[in-house]
Amino acid sequence: MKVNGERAFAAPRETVWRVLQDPAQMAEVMPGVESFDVHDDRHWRANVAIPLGLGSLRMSINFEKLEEREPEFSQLRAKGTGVGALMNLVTQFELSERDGGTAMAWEADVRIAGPVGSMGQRVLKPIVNQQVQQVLTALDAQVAKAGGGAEAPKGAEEGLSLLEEESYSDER
Amino acid sequence: MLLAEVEYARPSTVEGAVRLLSSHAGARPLAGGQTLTNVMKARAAAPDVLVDLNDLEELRQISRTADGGLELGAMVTLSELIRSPDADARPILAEVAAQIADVQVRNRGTIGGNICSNDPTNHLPPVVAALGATMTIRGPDGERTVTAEEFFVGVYMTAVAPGELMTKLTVPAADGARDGFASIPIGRDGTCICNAAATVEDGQARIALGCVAAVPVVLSSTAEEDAVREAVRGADLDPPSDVHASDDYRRHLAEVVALRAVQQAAG
Amino acid sequence: MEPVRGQRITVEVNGERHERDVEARRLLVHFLRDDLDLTGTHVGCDTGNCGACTVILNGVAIKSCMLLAVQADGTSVETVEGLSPDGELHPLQEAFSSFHALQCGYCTPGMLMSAKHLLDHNPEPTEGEIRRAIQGNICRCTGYVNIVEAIASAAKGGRR
Amino acid sequence: MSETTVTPDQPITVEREETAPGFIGVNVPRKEDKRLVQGEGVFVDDVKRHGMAYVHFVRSPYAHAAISRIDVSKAMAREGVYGTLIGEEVAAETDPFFQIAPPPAGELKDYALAVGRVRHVGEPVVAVAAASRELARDAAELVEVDYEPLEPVLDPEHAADPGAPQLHDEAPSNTIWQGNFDYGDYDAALAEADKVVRIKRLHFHRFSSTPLETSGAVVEYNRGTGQWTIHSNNQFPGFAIIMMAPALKVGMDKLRFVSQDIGGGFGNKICTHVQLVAMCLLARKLNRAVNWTEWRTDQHTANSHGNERVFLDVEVPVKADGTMLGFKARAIDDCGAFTRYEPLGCIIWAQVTPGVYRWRNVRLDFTQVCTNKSPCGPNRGYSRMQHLWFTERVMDIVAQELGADPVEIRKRNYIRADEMPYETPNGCVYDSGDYARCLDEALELIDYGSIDEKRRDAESRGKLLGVGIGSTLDSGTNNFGQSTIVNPELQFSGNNEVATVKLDIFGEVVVTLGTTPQGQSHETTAAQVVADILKVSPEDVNVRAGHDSYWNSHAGFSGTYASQFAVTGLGAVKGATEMLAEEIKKIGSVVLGADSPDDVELEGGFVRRKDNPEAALPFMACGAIVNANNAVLPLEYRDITLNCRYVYVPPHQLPDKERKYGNLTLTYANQIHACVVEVDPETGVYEIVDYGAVDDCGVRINPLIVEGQVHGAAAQSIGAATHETFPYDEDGNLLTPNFYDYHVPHALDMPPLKTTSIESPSPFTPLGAKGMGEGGGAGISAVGSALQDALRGSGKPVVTNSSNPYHRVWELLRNPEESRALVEVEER
Repeated sequence: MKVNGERAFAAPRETVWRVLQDPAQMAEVMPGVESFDVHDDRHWRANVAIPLGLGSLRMSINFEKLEEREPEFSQLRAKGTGVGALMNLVTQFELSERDGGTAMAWEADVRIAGPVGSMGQRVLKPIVNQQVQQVLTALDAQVAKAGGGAEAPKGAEEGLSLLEEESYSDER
Repeated sequence: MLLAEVEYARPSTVEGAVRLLSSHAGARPLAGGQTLTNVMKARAAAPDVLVDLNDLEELRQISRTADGGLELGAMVTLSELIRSPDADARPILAEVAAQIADVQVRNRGTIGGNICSNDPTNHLPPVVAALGATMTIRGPDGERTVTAEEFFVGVYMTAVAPGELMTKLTVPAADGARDGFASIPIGRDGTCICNAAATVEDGQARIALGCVAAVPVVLSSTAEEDAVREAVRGADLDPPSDVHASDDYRRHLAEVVALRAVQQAAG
Repeated sequence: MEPVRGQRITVEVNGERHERDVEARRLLVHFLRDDLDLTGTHVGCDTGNCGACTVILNGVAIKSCMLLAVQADGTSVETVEGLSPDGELHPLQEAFSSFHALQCGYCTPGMLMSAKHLLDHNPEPTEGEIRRAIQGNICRCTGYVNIVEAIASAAKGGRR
Repeated sequence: MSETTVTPDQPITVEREETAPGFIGVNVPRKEDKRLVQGEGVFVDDVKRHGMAYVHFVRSPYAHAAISRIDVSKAMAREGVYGTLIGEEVAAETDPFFQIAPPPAGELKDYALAVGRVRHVGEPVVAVAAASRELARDAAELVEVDYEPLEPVLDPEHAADPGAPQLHDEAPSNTIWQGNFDYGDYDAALAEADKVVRIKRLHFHRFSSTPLETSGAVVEYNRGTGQWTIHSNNQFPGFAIIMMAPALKVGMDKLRFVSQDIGGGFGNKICTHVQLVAMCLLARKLNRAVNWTEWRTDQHTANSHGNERVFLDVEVPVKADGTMLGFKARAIDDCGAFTRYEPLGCIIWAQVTPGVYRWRNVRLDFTQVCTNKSPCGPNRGYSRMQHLWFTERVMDIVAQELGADPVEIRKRNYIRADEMPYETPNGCVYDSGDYARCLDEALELIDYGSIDEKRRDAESRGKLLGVGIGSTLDSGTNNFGQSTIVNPELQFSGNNEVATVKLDIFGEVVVTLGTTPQGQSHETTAAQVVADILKVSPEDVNVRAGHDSYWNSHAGFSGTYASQFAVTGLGAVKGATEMLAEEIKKIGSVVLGADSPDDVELEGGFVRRKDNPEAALPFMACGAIVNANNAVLPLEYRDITLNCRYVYVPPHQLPDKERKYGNLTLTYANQIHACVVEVDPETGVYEIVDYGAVDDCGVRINPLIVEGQVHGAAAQSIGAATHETFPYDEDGNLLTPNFYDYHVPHALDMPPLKTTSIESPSPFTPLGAKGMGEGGGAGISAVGSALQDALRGSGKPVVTNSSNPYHRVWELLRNPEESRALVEVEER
């Protein structure tokens, strides 16, 4: 499932870049982080309990920085394994300076498998959207903390959209 | 099919239930269990403690409010609601409850469970949203009452925070308002592909769409066909695609069921 | 009171009192099948859809795969084994056989319990009411035609 | 109330006269029912053994991945865990399963557990055995498996593309089998045609009959004798033993297959030999009985699915009068990740090459590919269903494009009753049948006469009404020689089934069968056949329940599959019973002092002299004499055992491998279905408002049981046509892994099913009966046909898919041109 969006921050690009590149600060942004340890500047690991209402989904997630071009582009892979689910996520963002602040064009390709998948897409897609929203909102706060207030979180809803639909083998 | 290890308690008072829920991280209320048990079978969720609400007689009451509205305890089963003479205060509730799943599930499944699980395909969330009903939540710091807009937070997520539980549903008196519900289920009375509830009063419609987002989408419009269609189109829905419907199809169905719900209400 | 991982429960099944220690996570259907060896109650799915595990709990038809055994503590349960205690077939069982309402027989116990629950509350159901009453019971063999006829016949005391 | 024309007005009672029983054709109540309605059947998961271990499979979450590491230590450390089994052990202790395909694909390695690589979501990777079901699953979650994901192959139409990922090194281009079938003279037919109708693509979807009882087993190993007892619900032990014994490197007699009651099979329980081998290895390794319960989600994700098949570049030469001369097409069949019963499907379809039509010129290029999806296997209507659906789609599309009446054009092209037995262009022989008459009966059932009235009435309610017709040829009693057409090296041909009938010391008649019924009432129908020959009542005939390969009634092809019991099973019962009757007469003639066995007859449990009915000997006495008092017998009669075994072998011959020509099966039961749908044009939501099914399976041993099969098969095809489908997402995850999203018809979904039947006895079978039960495919065609008819006023969309859920119907309504673009008519 691919998700993408645009987001505006009332903060200089360097500030946003620092937040996005600092594992410790990203830990603040991710939902349900219980522990977090950095192996090196390209690899880190988080144990999370993603709150799903009916009970939280425990996962241990390995992050790997795939590519970065300071201060505008970065790509990251996250592989999560847990009892209920497996997650593979590749996400990237592009920062550009826009009217005094920073614009972030981002996209993510999320793939979820395992028992949680057997509950059906009708719940998976909304859940992914939901988590993305929370990350973005938290990111606003984090950027604000790092200096420069964040814009109203409505920026999130604006850009959020599904890039492509599932292609069913019998749908063609 | 096999649950992970879990602890279990069946308190006999709401206070006891709240105490258990708030004193154990990872505790979940167990109502009818018609959703939670299945999610636990898949081990897609594994609560540490189940607090069984089935002994809480206080939550099984059905009563009329002074102004002719309806108060339904969260643990009232769908079958009890369907049979209750008091339910004719807002007949749509029983009418919709009778369309949920099957006899066995309705015998066990509860109003609170259906509302709190908030699976996007559930029947009751859009109904309570359209009727302007309120949910009462009890927690360690006492009781609060919230509207549907505040109550539904996301898929399987509501304003009921860890340590809290929903105790009752309060439905305002009709006062000349009339209600409708329409759905496109898979087969006859199967899971909803798309559904909508509507309340119409003096030509003004309040519509709540189900299955098209993480929470019911509430719209207002006049009861005329064009207005309703316009309102749904104006909502910029971004519904999920699944094996039963593409996002386009759901977007189209949302318009259809919204209109049908309004037309039923407008009678 | 503190939460427990398991407890001793007492359940009356088909008139007989059973006491067992069970884990909190054990489903009623596994309690009946594995702990009490009442294997007439079947499992056909893992999502509460198929109804093969239908039993009557305190007079109400439920799916025993969506109830923990500990929740059944102190209740009275009727299973298919209880329909013909003295070996004398229940009118529904007779009708199912007469009308060829079963083929593989795997859904039959759950189907019978749903039908019994219906007739206990509505002795003269219409075809529509019968179909609604067994909507939660999946049969892959019969297309339901003869099942509906059998239940209607049993309601009329074995006549068509 | 659903109407049925066969069910009598009174509850069934055995109608019989004292003198002439005549139980064949009577609705005798089922012997199986008493135990089943009381919950006293014994299904596999009801079997328990002391100290039994419960097994849970760790399954692949990936469609395609390399396994880089497996660590079971944490699981082993869990209290209550007895042991585990991983792919490396399986590869060391067993040989890969025998492959039906010829090389190169025939070289592919299929083991009981994934070895080094997983090829579909849900593929078993590790088996964990523990003291309880819950513990086994807990421990399974502690098993660590590292995967390196590989790109999956999901689209059969591009599986063979250059550069596509490869599932099996041994199967280049992911191609399992390819063959050209060329019958008659297609080029001449094309030249002779007045019109040519072309259809770019027709798609038959994946689904399965999803028996309510999932698969399972309880396996015991006897160290002393080195033999396994396998309590399972496998429905084709003959095949399973042939697959398992070589894999386990033991003789066939080391594998004892036992089953009593089976909760539906529909073909889906033929290919469980894979998991059964894992159970055998665990039982031996742990030296204790092991239980495997497959849960619903496992069943959907990793049990056998029905084959998905695409028909491309279809070409149909038609004469001006609507006569179709044949067809040309390219078929691509998707068998999933492994070939467990495949590529037999690549030839099985050819049993019904022209369908019910007089099509003499056929050219089909058939390719089977593998993909990273659940392996396919037989599913009610196996391989013929896909092809018959294709023939009916062709018929309706041609009818619509030429503006012909769908009833008239069918009758013009149907094979006629007076042409029976009819030899098809590929050498198959349709034994009997009257398709036109069946169609008339079917149309009668749905009151076709007043259909225009109904159409107008529907319109007045804003609905679009459509009528559809479908057909099935339920070919039965396979000639396994057809396997040599897919692989000339194979040494299989013919078919067989066995039964024993004996008269015991106290006079009981005891019957054992080689079959593994899953609801087909074999105990009852076998008793009817025996009763008629021995002149007793079916209640007096004790038919052993279930199957035991250690009984003397197990033959190479024993099992219950492919519509054949009424021919092979009952043929064996008839043969054995006639042998027994002769022996009883011999004893009787001696004891009663008659000159020869011809002077005595059987009657009401006695053998008596024809010339003096007073002189009679009860069966009990016969049993006692032979079993316990045989010195009284003259020496020449001492070879009488009153324990008769008969193997029925159908009159099959070897097919011509090169020409792919010959009689591939013995009988052809047929069904014609007609249905009426009402479509809501605003949503595409539709309802089947009327449904008629006509069955002709020759002589019906027990009409009520036959009718039950017709009901069930129709219900399954209605489910398949509407909501039942196994679609995958772009990562290879099954989107309908359980009954949440895989919606099977429930009681409110089913239309009233009206059924009737005609009887065209088979000239080729012992009882004039034909195998039946797989006739449901007709419904998939009928529903699609009705939808196309209903939508014709909305831009004439063409139904090109066998799966038509609401959203697809809505797409057809919204964009008819998209489907119309797939069809063109060339005027000559």
